[in-house]
Amino acid sequence: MTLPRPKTEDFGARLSFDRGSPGRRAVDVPAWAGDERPLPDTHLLRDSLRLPELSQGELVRYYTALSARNFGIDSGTYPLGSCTMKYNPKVDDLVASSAGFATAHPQSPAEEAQGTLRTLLELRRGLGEATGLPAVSLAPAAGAQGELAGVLMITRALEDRGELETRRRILVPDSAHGTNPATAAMAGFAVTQIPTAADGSLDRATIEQELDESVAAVMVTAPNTLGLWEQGIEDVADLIHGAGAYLYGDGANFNAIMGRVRYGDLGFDVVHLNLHKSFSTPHGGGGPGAGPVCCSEELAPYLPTPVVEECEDGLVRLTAPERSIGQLQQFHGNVGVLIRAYAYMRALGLKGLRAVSGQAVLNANYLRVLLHGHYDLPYDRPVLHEVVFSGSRQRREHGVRTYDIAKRLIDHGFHPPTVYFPLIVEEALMMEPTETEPPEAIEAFAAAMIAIAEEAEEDPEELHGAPWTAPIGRLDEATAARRPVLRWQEEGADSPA
Amino acid sequence: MTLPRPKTEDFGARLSFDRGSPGRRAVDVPAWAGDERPLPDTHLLRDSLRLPELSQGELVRYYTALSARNFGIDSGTYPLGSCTMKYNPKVDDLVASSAGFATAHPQSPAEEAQGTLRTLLELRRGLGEATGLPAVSLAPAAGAQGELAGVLMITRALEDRGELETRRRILVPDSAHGTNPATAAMAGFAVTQIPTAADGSLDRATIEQELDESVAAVMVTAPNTLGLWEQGIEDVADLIHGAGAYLYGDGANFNAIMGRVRYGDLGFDVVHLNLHKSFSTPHGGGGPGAGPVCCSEELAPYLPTPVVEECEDGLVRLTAPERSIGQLQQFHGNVGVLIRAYAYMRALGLKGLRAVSGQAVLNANYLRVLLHGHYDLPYDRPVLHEVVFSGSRQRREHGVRTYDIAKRLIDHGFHPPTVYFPLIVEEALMMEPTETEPPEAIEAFAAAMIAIAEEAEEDPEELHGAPWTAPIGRLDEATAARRPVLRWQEEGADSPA
Amino acid sequence: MASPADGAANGGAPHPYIPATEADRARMLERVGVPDLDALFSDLPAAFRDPAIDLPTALTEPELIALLEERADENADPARPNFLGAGAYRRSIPAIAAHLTARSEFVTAYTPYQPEISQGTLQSAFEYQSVVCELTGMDVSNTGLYDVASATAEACLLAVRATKREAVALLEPIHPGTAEVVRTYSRGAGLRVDLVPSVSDLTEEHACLVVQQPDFLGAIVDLEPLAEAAHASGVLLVTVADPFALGLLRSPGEAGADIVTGEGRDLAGGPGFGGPSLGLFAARSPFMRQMPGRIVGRTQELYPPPDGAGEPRTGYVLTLQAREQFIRRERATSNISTAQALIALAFTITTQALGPRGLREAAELCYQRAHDASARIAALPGYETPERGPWFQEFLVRGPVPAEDLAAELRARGIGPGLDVSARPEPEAREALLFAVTEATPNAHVDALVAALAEIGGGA
Amino acid sequence: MASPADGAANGGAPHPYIPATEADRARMLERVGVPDLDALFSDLPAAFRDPAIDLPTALTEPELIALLEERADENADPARPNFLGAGAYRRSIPAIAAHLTARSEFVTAYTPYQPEISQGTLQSAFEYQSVVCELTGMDVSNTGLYDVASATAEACLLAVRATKREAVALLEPIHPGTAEVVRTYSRGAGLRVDLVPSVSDLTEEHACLVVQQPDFLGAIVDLEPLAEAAHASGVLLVTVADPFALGLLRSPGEAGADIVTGEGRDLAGGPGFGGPSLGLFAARSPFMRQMPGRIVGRTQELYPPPDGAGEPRTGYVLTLQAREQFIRRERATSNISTAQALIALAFTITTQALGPRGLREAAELCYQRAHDASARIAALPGYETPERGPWFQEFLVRGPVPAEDLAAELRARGIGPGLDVSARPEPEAREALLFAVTEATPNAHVDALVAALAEIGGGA
Ligand SMILES: Cc1ncc(COP(=O)(O)O)c(C=O)c1O
Ligand SMILES: Cc1ncc(COP(=O)(O)O)c(C=O)c1O
Repeated sequence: MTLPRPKTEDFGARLSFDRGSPGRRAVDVPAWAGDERPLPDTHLLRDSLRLPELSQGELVRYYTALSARNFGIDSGTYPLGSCTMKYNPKVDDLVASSAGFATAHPQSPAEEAQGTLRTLLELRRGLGEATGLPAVSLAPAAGAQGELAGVLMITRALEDRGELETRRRILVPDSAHGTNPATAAMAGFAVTQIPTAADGSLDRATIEQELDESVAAVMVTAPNTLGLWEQGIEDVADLIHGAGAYLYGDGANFNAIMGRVRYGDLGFDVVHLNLHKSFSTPHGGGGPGAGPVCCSEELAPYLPTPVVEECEDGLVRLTAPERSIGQLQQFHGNVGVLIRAYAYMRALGLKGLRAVSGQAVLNANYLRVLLHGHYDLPYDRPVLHEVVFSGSRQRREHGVRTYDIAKRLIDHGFHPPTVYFPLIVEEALMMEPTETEPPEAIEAFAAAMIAIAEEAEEDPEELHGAPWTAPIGRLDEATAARRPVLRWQEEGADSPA
Repeated sequence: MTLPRPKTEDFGARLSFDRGSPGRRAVDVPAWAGDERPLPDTHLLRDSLRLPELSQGELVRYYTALSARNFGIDSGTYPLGSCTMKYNPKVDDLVASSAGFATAHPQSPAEEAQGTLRTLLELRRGLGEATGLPAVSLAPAAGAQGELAGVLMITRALEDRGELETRRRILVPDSAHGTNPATAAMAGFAVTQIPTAADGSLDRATIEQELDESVAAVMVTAPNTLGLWEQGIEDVADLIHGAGAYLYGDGANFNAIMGRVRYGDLGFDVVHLNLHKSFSTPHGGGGPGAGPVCCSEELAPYLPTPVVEECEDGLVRLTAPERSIGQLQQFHGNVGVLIRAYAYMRALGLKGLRAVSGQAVLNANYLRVLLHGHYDLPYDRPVLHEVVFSGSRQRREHGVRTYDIAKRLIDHGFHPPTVYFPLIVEEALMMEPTETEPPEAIEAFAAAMIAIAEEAEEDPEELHGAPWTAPIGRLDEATAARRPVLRWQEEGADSPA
Repeated sequence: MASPADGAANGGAPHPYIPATEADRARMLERVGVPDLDALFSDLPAAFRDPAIDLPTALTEPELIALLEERADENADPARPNFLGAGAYRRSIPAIAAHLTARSEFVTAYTPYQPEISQGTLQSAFEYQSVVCELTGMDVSNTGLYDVASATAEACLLAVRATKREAVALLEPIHPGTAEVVRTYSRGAGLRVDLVPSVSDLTEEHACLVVQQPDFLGAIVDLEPLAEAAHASGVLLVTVADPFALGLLRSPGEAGADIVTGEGRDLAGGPGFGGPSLGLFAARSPFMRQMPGRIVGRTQELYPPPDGAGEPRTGYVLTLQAREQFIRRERATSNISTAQALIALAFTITTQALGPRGLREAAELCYQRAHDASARIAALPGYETPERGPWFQEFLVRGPVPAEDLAAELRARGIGPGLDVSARPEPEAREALLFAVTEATPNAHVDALVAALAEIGGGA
Repeated sequence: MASPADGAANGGAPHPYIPATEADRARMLERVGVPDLDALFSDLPAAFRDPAIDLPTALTEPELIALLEERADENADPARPNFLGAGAYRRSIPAIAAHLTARSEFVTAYTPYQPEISQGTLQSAFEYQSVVCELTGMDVSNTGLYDVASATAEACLLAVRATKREAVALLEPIHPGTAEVVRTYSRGAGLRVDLVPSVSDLTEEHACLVVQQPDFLGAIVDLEPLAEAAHASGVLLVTVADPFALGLLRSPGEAGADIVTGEGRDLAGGPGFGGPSLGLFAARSPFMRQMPGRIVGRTQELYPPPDGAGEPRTGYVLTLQAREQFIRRERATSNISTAQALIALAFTITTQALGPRGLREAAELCYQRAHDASARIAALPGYETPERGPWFQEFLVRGPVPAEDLAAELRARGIGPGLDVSARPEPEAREALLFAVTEATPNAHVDALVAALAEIGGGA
């Protein structure tokens, strides 16, 4: 006994530009009560501007409806591997948004921003302690910019050593995040790919073989994107240093080892962290993040500007290291994110940070054993923060791809894990439950994965159409790229860009 | 090509009490670092407390999920008649929540709360101007409390006139909101119901007939719950006064006439307003509201305490009127709501308030003409802020009740109108679009209503099962009342209260 | 640029809150068949139409923000030490309470008349009822009334209905605001309100005895003997309890109370000059159908979900509505309609975030901090902190100068003193100020207070 | 009561952010088959395990709030007049921007890798791209980069790729921070960065000419002749435009720019000591597949909705990903991954709330307020406001005392002076401070500034 669902609006077809009506407005602008000065000559002025015209209530409804078409951590389990999607404490947003922080002008003299500066100083010190790399710049806006900073610091160190002309290669494992090779290239280096050994670790033999006077650095993700620790990395570090190169650490997965081992102690020269991962600042649908870069004393003079320092007069100031690679942004980085990260660090303390890594790793292993046998596990061994399964069996035996599995998970109420990454695992399903998921949620997620494995056996064809219960069905990504429509166009003028 | 929707959780069956696990917690409490003093004797102390134990992330997810199971104004058109559901400006929430307002202690000396007090004073003055009843107390927490205040003021005035013993009746039209007779009874009066005339107005003849020395007051909703103005109310006021009684105005529908006519000018003695309706403060799912009471100079000495006054020394103070009925609350009313209402009044000004009533009335009439012919219109004439249709034809001809129509509207994406009220209209559908709905939304709502009228003709049986697309299906209200379960019980102990 | 609100009224741009443009309006008027807006108001009496009304002109949003920021700054500095309590206490509210309560699906909803799309409000209200029952030891809670005082007045009216007696007794010391409101509400019903110093003043004329816990001067009341004495005369015991203190104190229900009221505001948000407030109201089950206010009940779907995927699911609805004004009209148990739902939601989230251990710990911290402050003050030469038995968070301070002067001296030093209770009859209150120190009072504020008192004492 | 974080680490209560209890953990460890948490870390080198780390102990939420409130108070009073601009301007942000941006579905989502449950982020980003294209006059926008300076550096790298030239020219006066960042980013690529005082310094070695609009000293630049001169040498024109000023000024696209960058932070929220920021980046369509950053495209469902109720619906996806690091790796157009999505959302809502007329009106109000302030200052004896042509919101002030002293005198009077630009080469900047006055500068602040300058002038 069901009437058809009334034909629903094609919500996505109508942008805010297509709503409202000419003349409506969502806010008013105060009138100018003083004398009117003449405007500049009209050839300098705009004569038209097309923007939506909606009343305030309409605009609020539109974006509220859009938010309801989004899945966030507060909506449910979001086990994207490598992305470390965990609960974002609301108090961090609260403290960061107080007027004293929010209105501080970036050009303020240090005296007028001691509250912000001292907070940044203590964050800097905490990160230096936690990584064992005491020299830190908080300037990078995200992990990739942190990487760029680190590689440019190596560039500059080599320049000072007179070896920049000769050391033109950076070794990067094939399991590395895409930002690693992209950064190396952006910094002007040639990238040599290092294969992953059968046990999921760096292929030591290839490294030894490749390490020569043309190598500037080795970039290693630690733990790596398989959720595994590079065993013996401290010896590799010696090798690398012996060859006159630097060891760069991608510390985006620092959450796995916080409080348990320190990059500096193991011989890493420079590392970036992703505070929007390990330190739980919100992702915001793609930023803002923060990617501080931490390094040894040797590389400290090259750190990006600014570095926060406590001066002899007791004031905290922003300073430019002696041989700094320079600024990365017009001002001082994503300060609001840094304040949140500081709040997170203070809410946890050392024991808390150790509890984070402990529980994150236990959760990943718990998921590993729950799914064991249901999906292929190419590197079948205990993991750290994440575990990478493969949908190869499902693909081979039932023609069900990882893509289908991911989409079907949506019907089960979960955000899918990262798929098809790392590239070295076929049909990869890379899962990171993080420490903020309760065991019940991990069990429910595993149950959904197992149910899908059964559906793949019983109704393989059917899975290709998933999801059915999302705000929208499976989307045509190929056409989007082939005939790109990248902006609103007036009705009728909807031609590709 | 669709797999069954995975069996979804029976979300409502699991309260926060049933989630989490013993020992989890969502916030920590600071430790006490000083000396520990002994606690009071244990017979004064609690030995157990059952509350949910969830981590912070779990609790956030639970209430976020609950919010997604709610429809608010920001979700779409919400045309509840008499309830005046309109866009709630976000800026009002912002200004009311600033620390200076939020932390003011209610026992503060006036000197320390001038910001709040001056705001309340200006609101009081504005409401006095707008209603033409200059004496105002902002104390009542909602409309019903405003009514109680008003009737008690009349009580006290009669007492002073020595007529309280004799004047024991209040006349209330049968179209009145339930709070009117309930209030009259709570204040100790007998209620005499006045029927509504065929044109939807007060039956003047009955009033004249009933008006005698036993009558304390007549309570009139103006405009009334049919969305109609009581024509000639100013003459009725004379009659009432002539009989020694008072005219109480239920001003909950003031939004229809703001800026166009004033209660005081027409002879109303006392009126309450619903700021959470006319002045667009949020409803919050059932409050907080604010129901200021405005009265003539004659009744001013009886106003509830406190009244905000500007004193000769320039300070604004809370005062107790001479013959006040007393306090209605421990402190001074829902101040946070009053600040929002003040912000709303200032954002609109007189012209804006006139624009509100003008557009609200146009919107109601627009809806009236759009639905004309599709549903019965018992009082077929131009209306003010709302229009009351009837589903009688659908019931008679197709067995489809207003209840079914309301539930089916949910499938169309709208909140249903008020149903089965006013009681004098059979199968009533009482609709108030308010001025913040754009014409397109009114058209879409009318189209949905018309589509349902067609469904009622074609598939009447089917409508009884609606809604199908809501977070939950039609609920069994009868069993809920017969076997009340009113609180969480430990698993297994789920017996009725 | 025209002043913003001119628009909608005079044909210019519409106000941001009102979407219809002049063109929209023209189209609509034509469809309605009237020439202009004025025509729609023709039922209003012509002689009184469009009066002159003196209201300030409209402000744009930035102007409004600036004005109200200025106003907020005219209140006392929020960071200043302040020891006022006496019915409103500073609490640590978890950040998630404000975050979740601000979700617009909660904020912008009406009373949940359509349960299928109001489960958020309804299920939260059921959570609230459950929390209130656990805290108070009662069987049934409504979804909340306006504030503690009006809730207590409603409790008296219920007791009167239930016992058919016509007087109520309030045990001193009780908050004067509560007593006042009971008087106001009793005015209509023609009840007698007796403020009694002792339970021995109860008679069989009294419908109920109202006892505040902790009492107005801060003392913890041993409720059980009071309940016994009241019940012995057929009098109901109404307890007005601070729900925060109930994290530590025995539940009134266990001690024998019949009805419990309380103020929820402090656990929901800031004092806000007193409101929005939240009146807790819970009772034993025999009074269920006599309760005022909304009550939410649990039920099931009438039909299984349409996809055939299972059994009827659980949902929540407003229930026992036959008590309420919109059905029962003049025979309703109360006239209340709109109450304080959003504040109840914040209250629920705070108590649930604290959880059973957190609420206890917070109450103990409050107790410890207050007792420590009191001891430090008592140790100052010239000061006493007269006690009336065990107490929770409020204490009396008598200093070397009269209460009024002590208060003035503290104010002159930038400290908000406790309430002046020197006019009260209790001997301990003579020349005393009533100070509140809670779990949320910063240590530095207590230090400042002690230092200021010492200084005042030294100069005396 | 144990310190909160002890719990999870030592067997007591878990931390509020970590749900698993000791019992949960025991059950999980057993299933995993290891005796304790430490066993899970056995791959880490034993010699370096569990080092001493010196971090402050954990704070509970109320302690954390208190600490950070105290810190915030150590910054300058937010209400103090402040005339710093130079890259960060105070704006009136509509209240709805913060309200909507705070919706946790937006805040707590990742980069939208799964479009079916990320339409909120994706469709908003498409709105953003559309707004940026309209404002800048460009064909294609990405979803935003880190900030204006890094976006400008990316623009230079794009120009270098597109023209295969190895030098870039920045036209003075340009923000020194922007110039610095272009240098940093050029370091790796080995590019030459020339700061040029005039367009006549362009050569055929230059990939692009970067021009700031308005320029660093506030002047409005006539872009068209610059575009013509640049194009004549095969040089691309990159314009670094203030998107707010574009409410009034001709779009760079119309004037001939090839790439436009800009800073979006000021229209998204407060200055926040500089960040989070938002780098606008838009270009003409030939550069589409050379752009850095994420781009969102419109598409359709592959299948019609399952209820058979209609045609495939419209949705949004990340597209043109073949440019990006996670596919193209070392051949990507940039290494950028996480950017500033939430800030872009706030920017979009602000610009759309203002709408076409509001943005124009706000820019005009800004212009009028700034020009009025400048005229009032110029009228003071001893003061000049040297102009370099038409200008928007920033002006130079030269006073009766050296710039440094003028700044110090203003600070002593509780006023934040404009930036000291006296060391710059432009003659107008000699001994001058650069003041910003915007639509959001309160009148009272301007009055206070004028009074203070008069006082300083009188004393000189
Ligand atoms: C291992 C790893 N490295 C680097 C990055 C790049 O960080 P970001 O996205 O903050 O630029 C990420 C995440 O995207 C990552 O997971
Ligand atoms: C006409 C009318 N009168 C009185 C009331 C009672 O107001 P409140 O709900 O604020 O108590 C209402 C609304 O519920 C109403 O619509």
